[in-house]
Amino acid sequence: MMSLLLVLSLLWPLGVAMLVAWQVYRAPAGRHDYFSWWWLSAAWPALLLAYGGEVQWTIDVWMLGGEWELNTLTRPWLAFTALLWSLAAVHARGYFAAEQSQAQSGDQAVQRRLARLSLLWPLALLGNVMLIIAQDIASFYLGFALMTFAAYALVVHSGTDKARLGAKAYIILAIVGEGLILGGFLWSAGEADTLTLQGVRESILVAEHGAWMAALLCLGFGVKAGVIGLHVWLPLAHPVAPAPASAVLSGTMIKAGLLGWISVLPLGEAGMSAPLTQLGQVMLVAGLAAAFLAAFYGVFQHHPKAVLAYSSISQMGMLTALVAMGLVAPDAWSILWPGVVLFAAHHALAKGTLFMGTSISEHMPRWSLALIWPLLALPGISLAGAIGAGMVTKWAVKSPLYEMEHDTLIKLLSWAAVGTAALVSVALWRQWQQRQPGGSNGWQWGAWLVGISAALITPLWLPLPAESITMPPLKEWLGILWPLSVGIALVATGRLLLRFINTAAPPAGDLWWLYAGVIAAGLGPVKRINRGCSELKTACVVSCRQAERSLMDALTRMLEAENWMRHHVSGLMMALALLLAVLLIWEGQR
Amino acid sequence: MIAFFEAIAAFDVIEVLLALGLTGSALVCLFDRHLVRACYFFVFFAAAMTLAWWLLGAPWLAAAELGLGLGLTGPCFFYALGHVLPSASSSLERDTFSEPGSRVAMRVLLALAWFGMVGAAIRTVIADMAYSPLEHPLLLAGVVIAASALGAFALHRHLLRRLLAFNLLGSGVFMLLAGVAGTSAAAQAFISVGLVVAWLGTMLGALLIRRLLHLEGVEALGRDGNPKESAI
Amino acid sequence: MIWRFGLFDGTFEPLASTHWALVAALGLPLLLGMLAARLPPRQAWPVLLASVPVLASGLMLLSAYDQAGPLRWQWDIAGIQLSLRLNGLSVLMLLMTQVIGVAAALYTPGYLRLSEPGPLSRWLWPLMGVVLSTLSLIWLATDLLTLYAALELMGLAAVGMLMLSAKASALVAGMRYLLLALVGSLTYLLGVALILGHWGRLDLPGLAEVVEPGPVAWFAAALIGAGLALKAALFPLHAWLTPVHESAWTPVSALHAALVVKASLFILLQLWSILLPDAFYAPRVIAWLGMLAIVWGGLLAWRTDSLKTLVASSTVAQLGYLMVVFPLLLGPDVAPLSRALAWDGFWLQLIGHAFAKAAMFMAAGNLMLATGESTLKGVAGTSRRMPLSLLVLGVAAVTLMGLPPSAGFTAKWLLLDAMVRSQQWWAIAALLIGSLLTAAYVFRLFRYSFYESAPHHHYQPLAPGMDLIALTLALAAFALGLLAHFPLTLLHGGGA
Amino acid sequence: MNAAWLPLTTLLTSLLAAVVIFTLPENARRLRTSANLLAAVGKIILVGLMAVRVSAGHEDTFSFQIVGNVDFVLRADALGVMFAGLSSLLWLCTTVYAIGYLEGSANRKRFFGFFSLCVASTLGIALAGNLFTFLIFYEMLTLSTYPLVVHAGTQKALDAGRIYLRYTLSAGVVLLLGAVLLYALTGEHSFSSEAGLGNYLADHRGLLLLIFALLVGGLAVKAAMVPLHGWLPRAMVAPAPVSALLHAVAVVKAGAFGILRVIYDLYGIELSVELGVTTALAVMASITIIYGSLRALAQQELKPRLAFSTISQVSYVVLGVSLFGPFGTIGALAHLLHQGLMKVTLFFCAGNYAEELGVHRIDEMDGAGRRMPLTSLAFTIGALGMIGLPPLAGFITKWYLGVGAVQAQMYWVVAVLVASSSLNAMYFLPILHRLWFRTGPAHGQGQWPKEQRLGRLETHGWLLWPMVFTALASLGAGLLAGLPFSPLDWASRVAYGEYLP
Repeated sequence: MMSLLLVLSLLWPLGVAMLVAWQVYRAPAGRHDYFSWWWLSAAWPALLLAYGGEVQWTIDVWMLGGEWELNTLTRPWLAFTALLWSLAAVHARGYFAAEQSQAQSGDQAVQRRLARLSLLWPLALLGNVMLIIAQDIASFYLGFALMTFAAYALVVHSGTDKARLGAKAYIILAIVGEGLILGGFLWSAGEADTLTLQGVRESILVAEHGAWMAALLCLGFGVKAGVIGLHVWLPLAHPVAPAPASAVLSGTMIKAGLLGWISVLPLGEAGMSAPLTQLGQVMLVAGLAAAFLAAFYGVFQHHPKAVLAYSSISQMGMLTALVAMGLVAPDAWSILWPGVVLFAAHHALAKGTLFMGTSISEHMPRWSLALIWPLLALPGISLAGAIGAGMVTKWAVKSPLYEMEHDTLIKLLSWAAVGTAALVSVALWRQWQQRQPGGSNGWQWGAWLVGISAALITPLWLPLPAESITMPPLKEWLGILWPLSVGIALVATGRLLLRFINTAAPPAGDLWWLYAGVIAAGLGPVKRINRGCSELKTACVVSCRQAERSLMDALTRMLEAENWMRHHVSGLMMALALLLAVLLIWEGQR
Repeated sequence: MIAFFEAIAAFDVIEVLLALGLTGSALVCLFDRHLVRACYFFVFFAAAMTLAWWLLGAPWLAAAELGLGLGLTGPCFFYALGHVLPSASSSLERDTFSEPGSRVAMRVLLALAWFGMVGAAIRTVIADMAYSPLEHPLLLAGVVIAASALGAFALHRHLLRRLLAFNLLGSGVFMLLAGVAGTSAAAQAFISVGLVVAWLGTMLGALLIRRLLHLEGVEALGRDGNPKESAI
Repeated sequence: MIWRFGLFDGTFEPLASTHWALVAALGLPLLLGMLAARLPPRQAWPVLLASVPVLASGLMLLSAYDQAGPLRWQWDIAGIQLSLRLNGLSVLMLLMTQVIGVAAALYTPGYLRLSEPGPLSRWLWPLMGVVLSTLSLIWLATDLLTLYAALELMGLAAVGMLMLSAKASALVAGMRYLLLALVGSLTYLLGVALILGHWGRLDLPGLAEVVEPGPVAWFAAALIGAGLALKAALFPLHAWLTPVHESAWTPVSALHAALVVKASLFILLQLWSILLPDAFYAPRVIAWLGMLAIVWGGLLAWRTDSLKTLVASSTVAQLGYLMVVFPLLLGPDVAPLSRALAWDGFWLQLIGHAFAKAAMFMAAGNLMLATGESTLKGVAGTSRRMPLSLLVLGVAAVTLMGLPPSAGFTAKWLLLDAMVRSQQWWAIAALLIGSLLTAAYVFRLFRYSFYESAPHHHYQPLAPGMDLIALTLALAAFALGLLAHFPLTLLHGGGA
Repeated sequence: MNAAWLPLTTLLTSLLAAVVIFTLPENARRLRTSANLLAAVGKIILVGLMAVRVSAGHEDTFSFQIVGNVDFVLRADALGVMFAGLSSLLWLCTTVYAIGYLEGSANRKRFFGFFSLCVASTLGIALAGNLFTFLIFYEMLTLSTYPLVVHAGTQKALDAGRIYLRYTLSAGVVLLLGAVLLYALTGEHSFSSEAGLGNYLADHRGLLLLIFALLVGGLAVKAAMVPLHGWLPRAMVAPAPVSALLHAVAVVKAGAFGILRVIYDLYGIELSVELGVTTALAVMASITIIYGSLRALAQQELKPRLAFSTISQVSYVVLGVSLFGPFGTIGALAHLLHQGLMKVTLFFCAGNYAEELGVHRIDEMDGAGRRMPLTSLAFTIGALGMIGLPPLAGFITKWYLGVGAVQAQMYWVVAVLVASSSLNAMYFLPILHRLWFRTGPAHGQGQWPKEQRLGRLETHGWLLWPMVFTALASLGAGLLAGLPFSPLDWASRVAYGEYLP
């Protein structure tokens, strides 16, 4: 029964995709509903599965031998992923209502865009679900790649130049990531001759170059997870993507990278080798750096989605740090991981809702601002850890660290929370600046509201192991609450200070421009060399042609000798006879 | 040249004269540009050959030579010249083709070398031959004729003269054959076959010469390979 | 080496039927030729009918050999010993001669009908008969006199055949060929004279016993070698060959290039193996000339514009392959294994080339007949309109190139194997370069034939079967490659 | 028991087909088609039969003596049957495709005749039981491909044919020399002999190396390894089915297969490793892989880009061969089949674009996905497979190659694989982007170069279905690689037979 549901949760999105394709190919483009109920339901079986309980299934004919299972770790993961996907889908129905009507009025370009989106959306979902339930490398890699490449359509949807740029950055980095992941998998799996993620973990743990394999994989997944340095696609892709797309992108897809780490790194294993620990420390530093720098850079952004993207980077930085703890302090992991999962889930929902919120603020329903803005702010505040699930999350990660006396890290995380608060407030303020009334849609805000509530009560519905999550005791509240106020205060003061100096926003996607410049500079010589080679080749060809021609002429002249021979046959015969005679005599005399 | 000295010692007048006559007529016939005279000398040469065979005690060969050489081959030449049953095309008088000196020199050298080789060969054979019914001057003449005929054959371009040269070469070879192998049945068989072949060849050649004269004119006889081939 | 030619007394007496078969094999072609001269056949079927007994005689001889091993005939006429022998080699050659001869004869009526040949055409038949008979005689004869007579007759008849087209160029070339052939045979005769004078006997087996190396043998070998090399168109003396084929009739060229030239080579090898049992340099000289021949012939064929010249020049090159083998066959201290391989390779190459070359001449003749063109450019675009002739050409060419699966390939394989074993790297290089050159000129021809943008001239339809005959020959050459085992066993049966 | 007739009949099916086609008149289209299909299907059945018998442990052998120490041997062993299966399967597809492709064009008789010959020789190569037999069919392949390459009869085509011959015939000569040397050294040496040449190692090391160099050098030309690849891109002028067959199955694979035979069945893998030739081979293959990808990146036309990608992909096989260990071998063998399927799909698609829309250049392909969805889908599958993304066939082989490399301690090979994958992505993804995400004539912007509506569907059915089939096959080969008798399964069977005898 459960395994049937498992298969269904995979086949359903596929079926939906095929259905869409069939409609697009067959039905008259004029009147069909791109976001039908079928489409909305793509993620529901997965959601059902997540609450169905744990399940394991092995299929031998599947690629290199498939092994799918839903365990304590992946169940909550699947739960929040599926939930966010369904919410985003519903939201999308509202969000694209306008385009839908345009399409039905026969606008070809829009039809194309919608068809593309509605076709690839379920596929991306499929990939996401598969990589969560996959326990064998092939399926995991398949899911990851499928999600990555299908999401391209989500990013590039609007088709504007900025969208193209964002999509370009996205796909390039994605390819780099895929390459790194493939290399890492091949290496680690080759060493241990295994086909499962479990085997990879063990092989990394024991292999002599384990740290390097781990590093490869970390970087590969880090592209998705927005590790500092590889994060540049987020701020470029998010602002241009449609709100629901951004919601899933930064809600679930970047979490896929995180899941990748968790499932390939030997977190919390005993007998961690020194290089691995060092790798953990490096990750830790990188994560914290991301957390702070992203916050600092993000507050200066103008586009609210860019700001939110940076906040995602900073949040993922914190998660990176937490995962790194699994390498640095293995024994902490067993109690730390529920916190991490909760963090991920809560961030997914909250961030998703925030992104949906951007679309709300652009098409405000006819409610009083006093109602809308607090609603918009709620997930942000929760993200900063002030209320609801946020507090629980903070506590869930802090308490294990307390027990292990990692006070510095706790402090740093709190300060990072300040950054979060600042980012959220900036985002809200930018939304306020760019708010537009009208054009709202029931599906749109419906999904949004559900999202908000879901985000706020995340711990209640997330199927985590029992007693792994507790409410923070009252004395801790202060330690959890202060970053929010500090953050807001910081933003306010900064705003006051900078009011008179008109600052141009630094470009979104900070390092991207650096990379682009470097690569362009690098390509110059390559192009020159290339041109030189081609010129050289043509020169060679020409000279060879000439040589051949002259050779042929020489040959023809030489062949004139044939006539000479013809005139001297008898003489030659006499000569031959003489030659033979002389040779024979001479040989005979010797 | 021991063979030669022995010949002097033996001093058989008739045979020496015969040998000289044969050689002389052969040389004239080979190197005279005046074709008609050359042909006459060929007839004389054939007659001398007949005599020679007779003297060598090979009457059968003598008869063959008389019939084939004198009776049939000679007329072939005159037919080629266009004297007997003259046809539309003109009759031949002189060979007007001139070979470059280098070619001449080379041919002379080759002929001399050839002469030396054949002479040496014959000597090696004779040296251990117990008894030869033939005195050596004729043998010597044979060597000379063979060598010079081959040289002439290689030298000339006029087809008729090459044909003549071939015939003389044949006779020279037959003489050598008879000289080394005696007039055994085998030798006679060889020679008569050779005579028949020579006659057939000559007849064919003469026909061809007339035909070529008819088709292309005299220069065809000197042309060795048609211009088209020089493209190859 | 001598036993390979079967120059020894046979164990059994030939049966009466074998006698008749012999007579038929030697005489029938001549008779049929005469008959055909009286009433020339217009169709192919009478020729087919007439050729049945000929082939039958050949097969009978084959079976006789199979049962009784090598056979000998001897006659003593007026103190002259004439003798024939029948061993595997000669049977093989005989069969080859008959098959190719029959093919040529079958091809002739159609050819004559399509190309208005003029009055001389009826002479073709008797001459062909003479050539075939004398060839059969040459393969069988084992005394110098018979060899000489047969060689002479064959030469004269061949000249006659080649000149039948009666164009001026044909006459010039033929005249040259005539004179050179006659002179060559006289040189040969001179050598024979030395042998006769020194050892006083003509039968090869006898000679094989008495001959000991010495000046006489050397001079004789030199003279005979030079004379026969001229007749066999070996490299420096080959130049008369191409113009002769240039303007001859197709079946004639086929016969000549396939068989007549080979006869002189056969005699040359046979006599040298008696006279020079272990000379080092003379065979080497031939081999070096052979390498030159391969390259030279290849270049000639590559650069030429005329179809027939291409085919003829390739004959020169292919003869080069045979010349290169001489050191392995005659040279001293060659390992028996590599000598055996070389022996097989030599004859396989010879036979394969004979078939292929005949087929190629016929195919080329068909193309020229149909297009009315004699140049390579003339056949441009034929691939579409007469694919079959082209296919024949291709199959034959595969044999010449020595690409598998063809007699040429197997032969080349054997030769290469022998050469590797006896470390003759130069010869190997020559062989490989030769096959590349062959490919070069063959595909030059095909390249033209594949032109699609070729001018469309009206094509004369061919007589039925003209292509099929050629195809049969080509396929025979092909099959010899894979089924080489049978002929080679015949060769080994030489009495070892 | 030994069913000697089986390999022989399998070989004869297509030979007979060739003969029949040559004898049929040019305009007997129906008969020719039915003969073609009949032969193709029959061959598939026979090959299937062989596969069954091989897996049952029989090795059907047909042989007779040619000359002294040389035999003609056809043997149906696992490796051979694998290649035979590939060629016969793709022959069917390609034949069907070609029938549609050459609809109404000239010289179809010639084309199909030589086409069948070409496949016959490929099959012969597959079943050849010793080097001599292999050589026979190898050269036959060269000859029978030439008319196909120059089929168009244009100046360009003829020049391409000349280049092709220059390369292949010279290679053939080199190969012949090597073979003769080997025979002179060892005498008759069948592929099936377990011994290998190990016992000659002691006193003929140099000679063995020389022979290896000659053999592999000769084969590498057909396998289009750099720097002997020059003929392949030029041969692109041939009609699409030909280039499909040339590049996917017949010619290049014949070369790669030959190298397989030489290393596994002639020298034996241990000896090769001991001679140290495998490392050299691996380096050459890696260079080829990278170089081919780079050149492909620079191409502006579709078919040349595919050609260069072939150059790089075929060397995967060689690379896998040169990795000591079962995984590398499995990767190589599986890639032999997978690459065939994927590449043939890609070429079919290219042909369809050219036929239906007249599209030859890559920048003309904008938005073709809307006009020809199935073709573009197939193209996408093929391209992603080439990149090596799961669940396509390419991923499987890449995986095995990588693992094999790691287990052979050649870590740099993994780097090569990753690099080439990303390069593949770099030259295939833009095409896919153009197909699906750009707007083009299909959206009313501009015109197709030469559009013709060949069929009720997006194009002629004969052109469509083979492509769909191969695309599905290359999807299935990866997705269900675990099935028995899947390429992977068969490859592992061969490989384990090789390593654990």
